[in-house]
Amino acid sequence: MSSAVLTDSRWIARGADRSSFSRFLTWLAPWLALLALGVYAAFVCLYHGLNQTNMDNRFAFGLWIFLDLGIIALGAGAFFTGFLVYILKRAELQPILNTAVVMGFICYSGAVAILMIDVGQPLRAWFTFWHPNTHSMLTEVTFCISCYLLVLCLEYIPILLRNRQLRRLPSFLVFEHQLHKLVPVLAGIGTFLSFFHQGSLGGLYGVLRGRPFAFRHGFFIWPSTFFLFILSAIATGPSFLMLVTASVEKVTGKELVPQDVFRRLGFISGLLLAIYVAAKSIDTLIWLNFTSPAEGFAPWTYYIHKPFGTPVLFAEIVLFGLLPAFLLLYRKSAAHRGWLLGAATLACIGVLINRFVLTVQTLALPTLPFDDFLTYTPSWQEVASFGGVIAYGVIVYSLSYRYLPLFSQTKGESEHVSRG
Amino acid sequence: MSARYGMVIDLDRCTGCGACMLACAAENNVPSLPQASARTGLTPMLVRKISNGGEGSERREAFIPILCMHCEHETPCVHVCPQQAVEVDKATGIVMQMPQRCLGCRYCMTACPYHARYFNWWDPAWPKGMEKSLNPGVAVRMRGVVEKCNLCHARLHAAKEKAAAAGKREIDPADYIPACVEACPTAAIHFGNLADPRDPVSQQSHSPDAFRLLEHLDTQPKVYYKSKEPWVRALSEPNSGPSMEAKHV
Amino acid sequence: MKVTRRDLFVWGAGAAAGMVFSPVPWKLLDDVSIWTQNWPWIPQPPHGPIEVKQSFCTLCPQGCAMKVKMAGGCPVGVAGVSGNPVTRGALCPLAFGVHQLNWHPQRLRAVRHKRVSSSWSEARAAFAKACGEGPIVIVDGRPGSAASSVLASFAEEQKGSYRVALSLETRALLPYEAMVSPVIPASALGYDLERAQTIVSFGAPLLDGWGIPGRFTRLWSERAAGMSEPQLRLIQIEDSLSRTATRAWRWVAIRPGSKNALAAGLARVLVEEHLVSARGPLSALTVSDAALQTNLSESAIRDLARTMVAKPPVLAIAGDERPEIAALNFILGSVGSPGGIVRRSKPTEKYELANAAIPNARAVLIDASVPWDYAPPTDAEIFRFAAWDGGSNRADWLLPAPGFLEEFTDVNSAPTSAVETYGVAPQLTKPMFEIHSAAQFLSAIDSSFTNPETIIHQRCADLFRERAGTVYGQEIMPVAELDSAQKFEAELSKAALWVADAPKSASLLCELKEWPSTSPAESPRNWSAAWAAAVLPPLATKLYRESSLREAPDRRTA
Amino acid sequence: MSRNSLVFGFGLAVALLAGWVAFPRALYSKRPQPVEFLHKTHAEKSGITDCAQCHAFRDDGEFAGLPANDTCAGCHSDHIGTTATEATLVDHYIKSGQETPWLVYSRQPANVWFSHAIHVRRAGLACADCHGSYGDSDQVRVYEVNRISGYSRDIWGHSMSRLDRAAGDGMKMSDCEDCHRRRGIEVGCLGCHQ
Amino acid sequence: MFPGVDGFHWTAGHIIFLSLFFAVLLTIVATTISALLRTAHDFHSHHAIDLCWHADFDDLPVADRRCRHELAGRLISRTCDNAFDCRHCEKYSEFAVLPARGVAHDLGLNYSDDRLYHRGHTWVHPEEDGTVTIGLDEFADHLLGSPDSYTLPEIGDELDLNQTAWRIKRNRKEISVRAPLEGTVVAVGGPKQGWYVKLRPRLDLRDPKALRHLLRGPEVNRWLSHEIERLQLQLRAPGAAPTLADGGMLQPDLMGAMPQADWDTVLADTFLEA
Repeated sequence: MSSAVLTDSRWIARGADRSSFSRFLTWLAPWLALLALGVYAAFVCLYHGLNQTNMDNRFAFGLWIFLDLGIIALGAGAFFTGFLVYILKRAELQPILNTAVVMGFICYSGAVAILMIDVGQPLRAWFTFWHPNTHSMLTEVTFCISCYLLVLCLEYIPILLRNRQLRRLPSFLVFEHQLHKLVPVLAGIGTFLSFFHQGSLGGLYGVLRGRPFAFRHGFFIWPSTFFLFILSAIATGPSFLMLVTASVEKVTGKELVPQDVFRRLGFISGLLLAIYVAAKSIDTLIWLNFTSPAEGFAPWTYYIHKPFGTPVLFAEIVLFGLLPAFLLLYRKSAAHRGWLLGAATLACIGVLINRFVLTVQTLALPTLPFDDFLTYTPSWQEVASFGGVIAYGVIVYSLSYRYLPLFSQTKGESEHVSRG
Repeated sequence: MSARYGMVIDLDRCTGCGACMLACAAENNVPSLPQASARTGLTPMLVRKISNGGEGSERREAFIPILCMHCEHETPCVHVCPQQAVEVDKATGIVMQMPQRCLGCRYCMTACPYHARYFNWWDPAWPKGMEKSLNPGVAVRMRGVVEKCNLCHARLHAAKEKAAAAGKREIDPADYIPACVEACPTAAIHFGNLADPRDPVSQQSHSPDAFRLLEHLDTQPKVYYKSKEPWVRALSEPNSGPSMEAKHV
Repeated sequence: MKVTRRDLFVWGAGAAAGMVFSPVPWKLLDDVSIWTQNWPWIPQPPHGPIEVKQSFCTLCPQGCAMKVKMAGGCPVGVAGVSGNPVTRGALCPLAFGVHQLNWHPQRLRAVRHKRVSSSWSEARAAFAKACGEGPIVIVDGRPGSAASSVLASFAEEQKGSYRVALSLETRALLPYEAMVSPVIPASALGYDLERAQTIVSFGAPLLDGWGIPGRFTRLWSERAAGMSEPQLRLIQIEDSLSRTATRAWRWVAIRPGSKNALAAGLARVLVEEHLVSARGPLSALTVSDAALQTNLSESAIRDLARTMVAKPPVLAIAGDERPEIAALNFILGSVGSPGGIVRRSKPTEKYELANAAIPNARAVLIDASVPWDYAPPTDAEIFRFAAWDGGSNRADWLLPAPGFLEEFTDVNSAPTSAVETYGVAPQLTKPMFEIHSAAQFLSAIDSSFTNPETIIHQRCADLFRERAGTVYGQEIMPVAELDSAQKFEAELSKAALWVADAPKSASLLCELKEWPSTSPAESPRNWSAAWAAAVLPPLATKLYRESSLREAPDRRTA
Repeated sequence: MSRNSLVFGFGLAVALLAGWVAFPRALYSKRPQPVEFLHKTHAEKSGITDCAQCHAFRDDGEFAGLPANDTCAGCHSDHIGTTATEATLVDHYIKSGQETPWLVYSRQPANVWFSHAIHVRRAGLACADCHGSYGDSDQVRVYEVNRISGYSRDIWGHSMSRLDRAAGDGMKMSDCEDCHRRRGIEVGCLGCHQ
Repeated sequence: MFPGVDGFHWTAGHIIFLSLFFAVLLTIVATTISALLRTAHDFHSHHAIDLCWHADFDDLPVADRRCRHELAGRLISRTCDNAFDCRHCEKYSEFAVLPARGVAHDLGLNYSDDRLYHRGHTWVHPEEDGTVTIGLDEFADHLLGSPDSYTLPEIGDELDLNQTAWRIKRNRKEISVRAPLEGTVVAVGGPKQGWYVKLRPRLDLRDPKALRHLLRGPEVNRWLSHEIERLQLQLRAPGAAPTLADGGMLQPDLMGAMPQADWDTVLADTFLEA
């Protein structure tokens, strides 16, 4: 009898093959521990203030901003898949749509949570809405991210309401049905919002006239990094989605989506990555030869500081840009799952390097002639609170995978037919 | 007529004594927290040592006070603040930081090329009773906000009130002198209205010895420096610092 | 009617909708953000009417004039007094934080006997007992003040000795005592910086608060700073690029410990090349010996000597007690001439120095004006007055003395001053604890002593009687034009400064019998160590820590 | 469905009632003034008609705010009448030399800089324009303090919604701004904050 | 944010930015409100019940969605695409004319020809007074044994087709039994009289279509044998060959006999729970 009590099978969708509850708890336990540590670290930072971090007046942005930018870039798979499925009607990507939404929700809610710890006065953060400075890229980011998080919540609700127990409440099920019908509208709004905030995150640094390493000219009010960020985000978003799905397949030992979905994602990622690498190279050349000299700087002096030398530039553009683009597009490597996933990993690392360079390296470099090159090591509070966000992501994803219909068309669950 | 308050700092006269730093901190109720270090401290006025990079008797050193430059053009911090906690005061040209509005995102700190902005990493605190020695004209900032030099605006307020009490519209320039200017024992810091061509400070700013830091960024700082020594004047050029090359090449 | 789960749900939805249209979320949002602007644990500045008063800083012997902003009876800000002819509106950096010193955590609040709390009556009893048992020594840091005369006469009464701990600047003048006649104590000598055209500093931290902060820095900034051909040439001879060396017209980098050799070498060049008219005994050291020791070339020394005398008057200043430099000044003819070493006031008695051995003393009483790091060379019982506990030094009795502006006292000429000055520092703040100055303590033991207030009153009357000098207050008034002694004293009580007329003749009779053979080892000391207060203002500690401008003084970093 | 509407409406009503009636009472705590001072009585008995006779400017143009006990002591150096509040004033404050700790309805936080000299002497505003008319009040107004922000209720004003507030009710930043906007005065943040 | 609030400026950038923001926000809010209103409308028009059933039906395994005509042997294989709603099935008449080829064989369960069966394991018995009696079938009885509790509807309650008619608890598991017919409850039978519910149907039973969605005759047998087959698969020990505890016959009170089995799945499949 007791074994019957300790089960969650009532909550698991009919016919879905899930591991036993105790095994699931064993899987969750370390992540819950990490989450608890993260929550404690966040509490410490909120209670005592940001002196708990190793950030300082020069390194005013640290690990958190870099990782925020990173996970928001990787979370771009959500809006981009929605855009492909609902706006461009690429129905073949339908099987990963739900998982894309959940990933997006995790990335954005995690990023917003970190931002709330990262600002010195979270209780006053709403001032941005009441007294917005429309010239600031950060205002645009704040507005778009909050709206988009709202959209992601709304997109997540239909998936959530499909839970076996929740759907038993008729009002939930009907609401889910009606909301689901309106999801294309949300996907459209999401695309619009994401386009702007992904760009504005790039613009955040591109507009910094005072940081010649990051400063870029651009189009109208948008520096070139605005467009590069959008491109790199939509190029790596599908790759990250692919990686997450493949990891879930590996962990669960099931084939969750058809192989051709992977190939399709790989192709899209590769194509966009190729365009991005080309654009990034042109941008770098323009910056090296025109933008920076016009500001009076010899750009190569930025690369004299170890460890942020030219190898980082090479890695960002060639090793983690051009190479994965080639691997994703070249028919023979793209046909091989291992190569495909390897290339996707490289692409994701590439976008992280890009975000790292634009945040951490920009701040580390001196601007005044008598400045020093500075480095900074995050404190355990910073690392732990971010670890907490990772754990939060894994837990939310695990719960979603276990209790919600994330992958509706799968071979292992072939009896299950999606209603499309 | 609106004023454009600015400074000309004669680096040849600066002995690096630090009186300006202390006077500034005292005037603006900056806490002297024992936890703070050089990287997390609060020094709205910070004197830094510069050198020509020479060795032995070839070595030359000078001191340069760094404060908010009150950039006039495309003020980097003003444009980035998401909630208008920074503004350029129209009447005075002072770049104003409003700690009560600030949410502590620190974007302005990354935007400022002069590193003249400081974050309150800690709650301000003084030994018991010492709060009685705080300057009543300046509100103590709370932790989690950015602050910087506001050109001792409490003194501007006092001057305004004095003028109003006397029924005058314009303040007497002698009533508004920032604490660092007043404290400098060698009178190296000159403060005045750059918009007034008769103001000696305005005239000095056009001297061939005058320069501004990172002038090529075109932020048009209202803090000018002045030196007869060419190696000091070379600071106005980017990537010029011999110290930088000496250290890192 | 049964309440179902659905009802709760619908009720909640209705309540949520209602909340949106009620002030609750919006007002809370607003109030919570206002709360963050007024966190109750953030200290609030004092309320109350603001007044600006004047006084003198008594934390070191320089006695700089300062304007003190007061709010609600507390000092809340300090600034220089531009009308003061000595400081000319300048102060040392530490001064800008002194108004916070009275609340320093290391403030002495009660009498302590061997680190244990005690009381004034016990301290008085212990000192009275010591007076009865043997000779006592009283050490003073600011000789010549009204309080000093109480200390000196008490020591005399008790058959003890009165000694002084002189400032570095005054100690640098000690070698001249032996050179001039009639004997003039070092504390009556000064430097006529204003008229010097060339100043050769042997490691003296001239731009670092040396002498009266402000006096030399103002002079330098007006006549030397940034000028390719300055009116005042400052030549700094020092082994390292100190702050003064950085800003000097010429920095002569020499090997550490070779200042005496360079002085001897320079003297030789001056005499041999007939660059000076004076003749005097020379050191046995040849120019090439000096070159070898200083690591300068022989021609560099000769050049330096020629440069020195190119623009007279020339004044050599030593950073510490250094007879060789005095000898060099003698060779240069700078002793007793305008722009050189001058007599400031009438010859007075020579003081016994505090660093001489103190044998057979029963007790040593150290006044609060003595720098904290002075440790008497004795094992007698030590009664130490101090406003702040500096930590490491031995004291059997720690007696809380008045802190910043808590005492009515007088201020004499600063150590390097070329003219005699007198000022009265009014008490601006009420003491927060039971504190007594050493003079008050002694008066309480033996009430026959005149208290310092009466002495100050007496001095004012004496000065007025001479009808000489000028009073620098709100306006500048020659004493001769003042109506009464009361008016004179009233002006001084508002922290006006009396300045004596410049001595008519600066010349001194002096003689150098032989080139001094040795001099004490260099004592590299931080300028702030000359300060009498045992602790630094918290803001100065902040400056030390948060800027790379100054290295923290070793013992004062707390 | 109608049951649902009823339940929903009930929830709505409870929330609205709680928000508009109970919440303000819970948010503000009431504090008594140390002494019951009546403007009207003082105006009538002493013939004072001008606020500035007690609420004066100092010589340097700074507004002195509430009069110090010295002013009260002019008449109240000893008991006038037998009321309890009179006893408190005279015995507790005037004779002991301790200033009466008045609760100031219009006290602004430390970060606000407000110059009475500029507003009264230069711009010619009347006291009542901002403070309402106190001179003829014949009872002591309750001082209400916001439990969260610590502000006097006068800052927000007595209207919770602030939509129907009377002139002189409310001293929030937006009230200052409204007045400045009406008069075409632009001061920026620096104008009012310290 | 709004005109009059500090920081608002009548500049083009401001107007564009805020208009876009409010447009986005309005769209999001409008979408949510629209979904809420449509939900309310669905409930108002009784459309919600259909929607729920359709959603549940769509999530049924394919094996559970066999067309009755396949069960009757008229067709080789057909999956129902009309949510078992034979009353509105366009193909019904097309297939119903074909002869039934189902084989009736005894499954050891008491299924009578005068009752009609719903796939949620309930039976319907039309009474002469125009009411119908509905109850739980033998298969379900065998599974549940003696339940811990029954929650029957109250007299006067309206039941809707395929919605929960009554709830049963057994071993802490709650089972919702789907109503085989819409109507008003006129009587209920307790434990003494056997558990049943008597309905006055909403539709006129004289209309031949009124009960057309219920299984009858040979269909019942094929349907049941599929059900038993599925049960065999579900109750077998992992790795063992399909078998029933008593060699083919359903044992009474299977839930009591095999407490460790995956009853969530079994019950869900049996009572057409999604």
